Amino acid sequence: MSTVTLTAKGTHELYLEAYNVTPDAFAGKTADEIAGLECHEGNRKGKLGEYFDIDGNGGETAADTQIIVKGNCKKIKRIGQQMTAGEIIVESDCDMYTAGWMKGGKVTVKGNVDSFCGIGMAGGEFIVEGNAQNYLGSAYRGDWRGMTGGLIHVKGNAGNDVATFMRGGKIIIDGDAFLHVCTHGEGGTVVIKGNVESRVGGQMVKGDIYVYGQIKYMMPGFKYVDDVEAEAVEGEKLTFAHYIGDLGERHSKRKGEIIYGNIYLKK
Amino acid sequence: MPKVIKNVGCPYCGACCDDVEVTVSDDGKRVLEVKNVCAIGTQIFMHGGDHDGRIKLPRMRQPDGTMKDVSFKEAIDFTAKTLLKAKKPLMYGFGSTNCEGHAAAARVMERAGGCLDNCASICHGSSFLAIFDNGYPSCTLGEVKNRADVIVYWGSNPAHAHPRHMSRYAIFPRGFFTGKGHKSRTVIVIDPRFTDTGRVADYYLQVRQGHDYELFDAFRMVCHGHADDIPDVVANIPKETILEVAEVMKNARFCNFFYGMGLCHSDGRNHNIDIAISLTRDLNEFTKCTIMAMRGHYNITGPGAVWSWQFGFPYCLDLTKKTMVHMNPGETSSVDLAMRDEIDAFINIGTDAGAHFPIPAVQHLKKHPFITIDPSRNMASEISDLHVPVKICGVDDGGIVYRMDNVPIQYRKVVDAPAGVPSDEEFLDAVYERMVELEGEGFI
Amino acid sequence: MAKILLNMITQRSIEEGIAMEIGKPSKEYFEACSLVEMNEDDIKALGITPNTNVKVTSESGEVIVKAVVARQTCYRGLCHIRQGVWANQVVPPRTQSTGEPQYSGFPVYIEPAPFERIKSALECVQGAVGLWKEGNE
Amino acid sequence: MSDYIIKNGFVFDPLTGIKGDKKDIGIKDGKIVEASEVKGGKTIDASGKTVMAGGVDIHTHCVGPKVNVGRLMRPEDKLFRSRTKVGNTRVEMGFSVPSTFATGYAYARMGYSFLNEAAMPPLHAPHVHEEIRDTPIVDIAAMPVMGNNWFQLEYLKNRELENNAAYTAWLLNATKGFGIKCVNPGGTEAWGWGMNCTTIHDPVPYFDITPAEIVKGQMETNELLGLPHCLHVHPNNLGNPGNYTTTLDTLKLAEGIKPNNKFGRDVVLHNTHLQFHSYDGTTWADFESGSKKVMDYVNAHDNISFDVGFVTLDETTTMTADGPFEFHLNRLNNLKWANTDVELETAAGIVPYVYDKNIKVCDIQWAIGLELALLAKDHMRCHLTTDHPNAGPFTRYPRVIKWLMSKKARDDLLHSFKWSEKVIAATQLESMDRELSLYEIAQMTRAGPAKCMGISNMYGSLKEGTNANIAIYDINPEKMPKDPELIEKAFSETAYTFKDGVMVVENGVVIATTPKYTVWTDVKVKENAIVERDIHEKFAKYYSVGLENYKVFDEHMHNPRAIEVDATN
Repeated sequence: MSTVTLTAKGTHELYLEAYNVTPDAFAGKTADEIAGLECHEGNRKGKLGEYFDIDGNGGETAADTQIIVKGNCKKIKRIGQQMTAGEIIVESDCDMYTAGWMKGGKVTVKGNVDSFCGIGMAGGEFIVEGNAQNYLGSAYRGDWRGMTGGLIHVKGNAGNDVATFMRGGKIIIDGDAFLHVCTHGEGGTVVIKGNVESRVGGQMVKGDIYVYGQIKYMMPGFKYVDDVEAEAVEGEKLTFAHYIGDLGERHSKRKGEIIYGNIYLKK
Repeated sequence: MPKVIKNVGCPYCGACCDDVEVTVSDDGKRVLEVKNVCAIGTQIFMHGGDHDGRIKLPRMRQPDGTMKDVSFKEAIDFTAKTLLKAKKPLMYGFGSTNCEGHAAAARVMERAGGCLDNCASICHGSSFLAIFDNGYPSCTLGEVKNRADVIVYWGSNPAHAHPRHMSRYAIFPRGFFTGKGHKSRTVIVIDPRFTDTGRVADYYLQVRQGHDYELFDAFRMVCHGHADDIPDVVANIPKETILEVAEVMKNARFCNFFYGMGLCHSDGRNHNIDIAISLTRDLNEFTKCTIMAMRGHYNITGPGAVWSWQFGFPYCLDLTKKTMVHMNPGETSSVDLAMRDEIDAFINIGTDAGAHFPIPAVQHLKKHPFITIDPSRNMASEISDLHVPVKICGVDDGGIVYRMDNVPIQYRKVVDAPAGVPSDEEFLDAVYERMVELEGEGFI
Repeated sequence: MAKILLNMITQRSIEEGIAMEIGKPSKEYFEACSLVEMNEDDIKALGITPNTNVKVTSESGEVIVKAVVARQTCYRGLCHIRQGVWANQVVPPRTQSTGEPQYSGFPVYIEPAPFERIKSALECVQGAVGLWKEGNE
Repeated sequence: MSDYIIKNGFVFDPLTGIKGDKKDIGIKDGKIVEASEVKGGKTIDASGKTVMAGGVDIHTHCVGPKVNVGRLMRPEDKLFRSRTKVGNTRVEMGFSVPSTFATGYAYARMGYSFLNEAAMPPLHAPHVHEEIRDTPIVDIAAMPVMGNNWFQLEYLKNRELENNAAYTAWLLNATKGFGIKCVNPGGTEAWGWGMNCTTIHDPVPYFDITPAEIVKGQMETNELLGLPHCLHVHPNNLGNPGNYTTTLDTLKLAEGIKPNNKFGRDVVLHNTHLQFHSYDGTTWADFESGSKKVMDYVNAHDNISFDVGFVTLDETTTMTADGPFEFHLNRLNNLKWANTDVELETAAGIVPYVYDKNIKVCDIQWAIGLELALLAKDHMRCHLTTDHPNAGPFTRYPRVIKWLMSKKARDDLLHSFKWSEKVIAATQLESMDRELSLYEIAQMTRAGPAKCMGISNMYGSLKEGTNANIAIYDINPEKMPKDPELIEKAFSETAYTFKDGVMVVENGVVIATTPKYTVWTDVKVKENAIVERDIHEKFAKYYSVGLENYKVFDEHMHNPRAIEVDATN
């Protein structure tokens, strides 16, 4: 595994769109070549070298390329976008679309991330040690194919629209979430260890949501059926009140049985 | 002799009444009288043409804070240079601009490499997000007039926002299959306030503010055979009322939902509309059902149409790459761009961001060059570095506008603008030409 | 006199529409928009009579407006300032990443301010960006 | 404007009967001339290349309100799927429903010069004309939809053909439209109440007329007026297993009707996207091809024509004035659904659709399209379309040409399907050896459609005196490539495209634009007081816009080019 270390110089005045900061783009390139990769600050097309000090060469393939991003990345977007393999570690906060449309590999952000992170994710692992804003692991506007695979783990809180149009994969939020969890969900699993304000599972067709804390306003379309024991997160076997829904939404049948979305509320 | 001009479109709300009669003075410069128009529309016509209060020259802010008249040439040059200097300029507004103006603006901003947004961003933008996710089963207003026997106003208050909507299209008119007018229709109003629209309703439901989504879900449960599972009270509405109203909708011959800001502006935003669309779809299993956004300005539907055919997106366009366009409201929307300090120049056109943005957003925008293009003084013009007066579309300029149901209405010019005052299109085309002059070759 | 917590919304009204077209710096606009509409009982709870000035404070700002009984009735706990300059002094700019500020449904504290002056539209906006001077009207 | 001589190309021009001869073509003042007439013009070396007239698309949804809703409602159709702009053109956005700029440039790159927008809701005509203005390079005509119009339902029910003709002439003038289009005749009006007409004998609610009466009446009206194009029909019961019977019933309505026009048109009925109407079987489970049954009829009757509507196996956006069909489709795939019912006139629905090659039904649909074209005996009456964007985006025409010209290309794909055996059993494609020639492709893509639309004096031909719309493809008929992919490549990006004598594309890159025209049909009819009164009455009572604002204003038309028709006798 080769490591490329980027240190943000903080020379951008507006937001920097660093869509080429991925193991895929860095693979097979020297530090100098990486410095020549394109990025955008508003309508000014720039090169990564203008905005980052770059140390180390990329590995032969994406899978054996590791990228460590240092310095203040709070105003840098699109790190890890569409990556398929390898690893990125961001040591500060970073902005939108981090790990967006990710297919494989691993991204770790040690600070907070803004909105639309992990959007359209298909595989890999995305870890946020701080908080995430809105539309975590959601779908791009209009796309009915939201998160389809992979794991997102946010150690802090998340905002609204977690996992909209989710179809697969897993999202774990250690803290609270706000409105709209798994809206239009068609599969996958969301675990929220804190509280949620409301609209959990609205228009949900299929999928599982576990909430350890309180849901302030439950959707009318969810109906209590039974208590179950389940292991939402490995090694944490707990008892949950099991609700099915959204009874206002369409549901398909499998072997004569209607498949509902599920909310598991910790007892 | 004063001249009467008929079939004039009204430049106020999205109902786009096109039966206005305007009497203009002998010299064609002043409006003397208007007929078939609401109280608000009347005011607009009275402000057109050449009169004392009309601003006729651009005004540039001086170092001491005062405004000084400058030539249009200077204004064009300043605007072109501001755009070219900026890394990410934003042009926002377009509620009262014709479609020709929207197209001209698009050309300017594509060349400048900036963001382009319209008032839907803070108004019916939620509707666009819902349409992206769930579609839009709708119809034209004439269908409502001729067929609809159940009308639902949800989170909208036409008595105040679209004064002639109920009489022209929805409740009172006698259409082909609705010959008895009001008597052949059942009106349902759902709103947290008992509005003036609520007063004409057969059913008024005082929904708990911010909980429309849950109420929609309850109606959908009825459609999906789960009426029994509805809790006793949803969003302050008792279960019996929900069941009764759901039956009215299901047994309609033709049901239409008109919804407004009550859904767009409250918690969940687009999801409130998204689920309304789902309910509309569900009801089509029982009857015919359509839904329509009560669009605010007379041509706020226009930029959504023009930019969709030019770029594929109705609003919140990020053209900074110049080779492709990106859109994602929440990021590329004006208020978010402002609050996050993503942009470095602001042009306010045909709207008043100064009055209608939350004040912290205005404060952020004001950190950068700030230009207003608008016929009259407003809050944005009064904090601008440059204010460019233009013609009023629908009064002293014609052009195509799109009604709330996407029907194009061809507007007429009724009076002459003061000499030398350009239309939005003319001003923006001049800015484009100036940019080409400063930079070289234009688009083919 | 007391301080109460209400849920605020801001919407269009015909009075605001007419006044806006007359002009935002006009007296008509001032009279149409610089007021907060409330439930009668909430006004009583404030310990004031209708048409008394109040201070409205939200997470993002504060504004002085006149408290009136809503003709288009608000239920208890809900209040309304017509859309425009005064409402936007307190509307939170947070958008839930949709582009739309929180115009409807945000908490505000309302407290009587009978001796405070209601600012003009121009003073509100120009004041916020450091351009306000006496005589600007 | 420069003059040109295009030298040594292999020319295919069915309208003048040229079948791949080496011939020089001259361009002078924007028109095609005898090469010897060009003095001092630029020379284009077309040796080893194929020269055809500019392409003519008889049925595409390229501009207008429902196309635009398709663009608006699908941001994901742009995400990572748009072409990155080169040169100083406007940006090009979108895959299945491209922006106007993307549409014009892409058609020009494929060598097309004329498009027929297949469905214009009359009420939305100004919108259509605005989009025409913003679609560069290609000339466009638009057909107002008239299969569910209240005026016409009443006239045709009462068999008032003259009144119907007078109204039709008025409507073409009001909308600046080109010809008569019927979509799901009667069924779309029924959709106003959530219903449909699935056979040609289902009565239309309230109006008490049948689709058969509508189609027949409109055909007669068309010939009474002598319009350039024939009646253009999207029959009832689109997209359902077993619907080939409805199609045959519809086609039979043309029996005995003779063309009457001065534009060289031989047919009286054009069945659009026949692929969607050639389905056999009773359910999706036993769904199979009905192409042979339909083509046996079509081949035996020379007063009808059709375009195919090839399924291209892409993710696309379906859109049609067949409102009930789109609702039905949405119930099948559960994706987003847009609908617009247009007062007194029509409706439209839009649903995204994924033609997945791992789904048997999609593959059978793909095969049916190819079978229709391979079974056709006369390619002047069989036109290449994808019913853009319904069966696939128009940018896939080159791929369709590859399948039509290469058995290997279609067999390779056929055998790669997950359910290929089932697909083969339900279709005949595997047994078909026919490979179409470049001449037949020229018939399908320019000569045939131009003749059928009555515009062959202006488009679709290299006759002297016609507009210099020329496509030069990098393909050598004497050395046809072994690799079918090269056929697709050659038709995707021309070596050169000329539009009205201007070189607009060079080596697949748009290098210039040129004034483009809006083609419409200006019909003169005798004054008709009854129809005038009816128009005034319906506008006063039932329309939501005023009559004076409904008619397209002259200033909102872009470069009109009127085809004059005198029907006063």
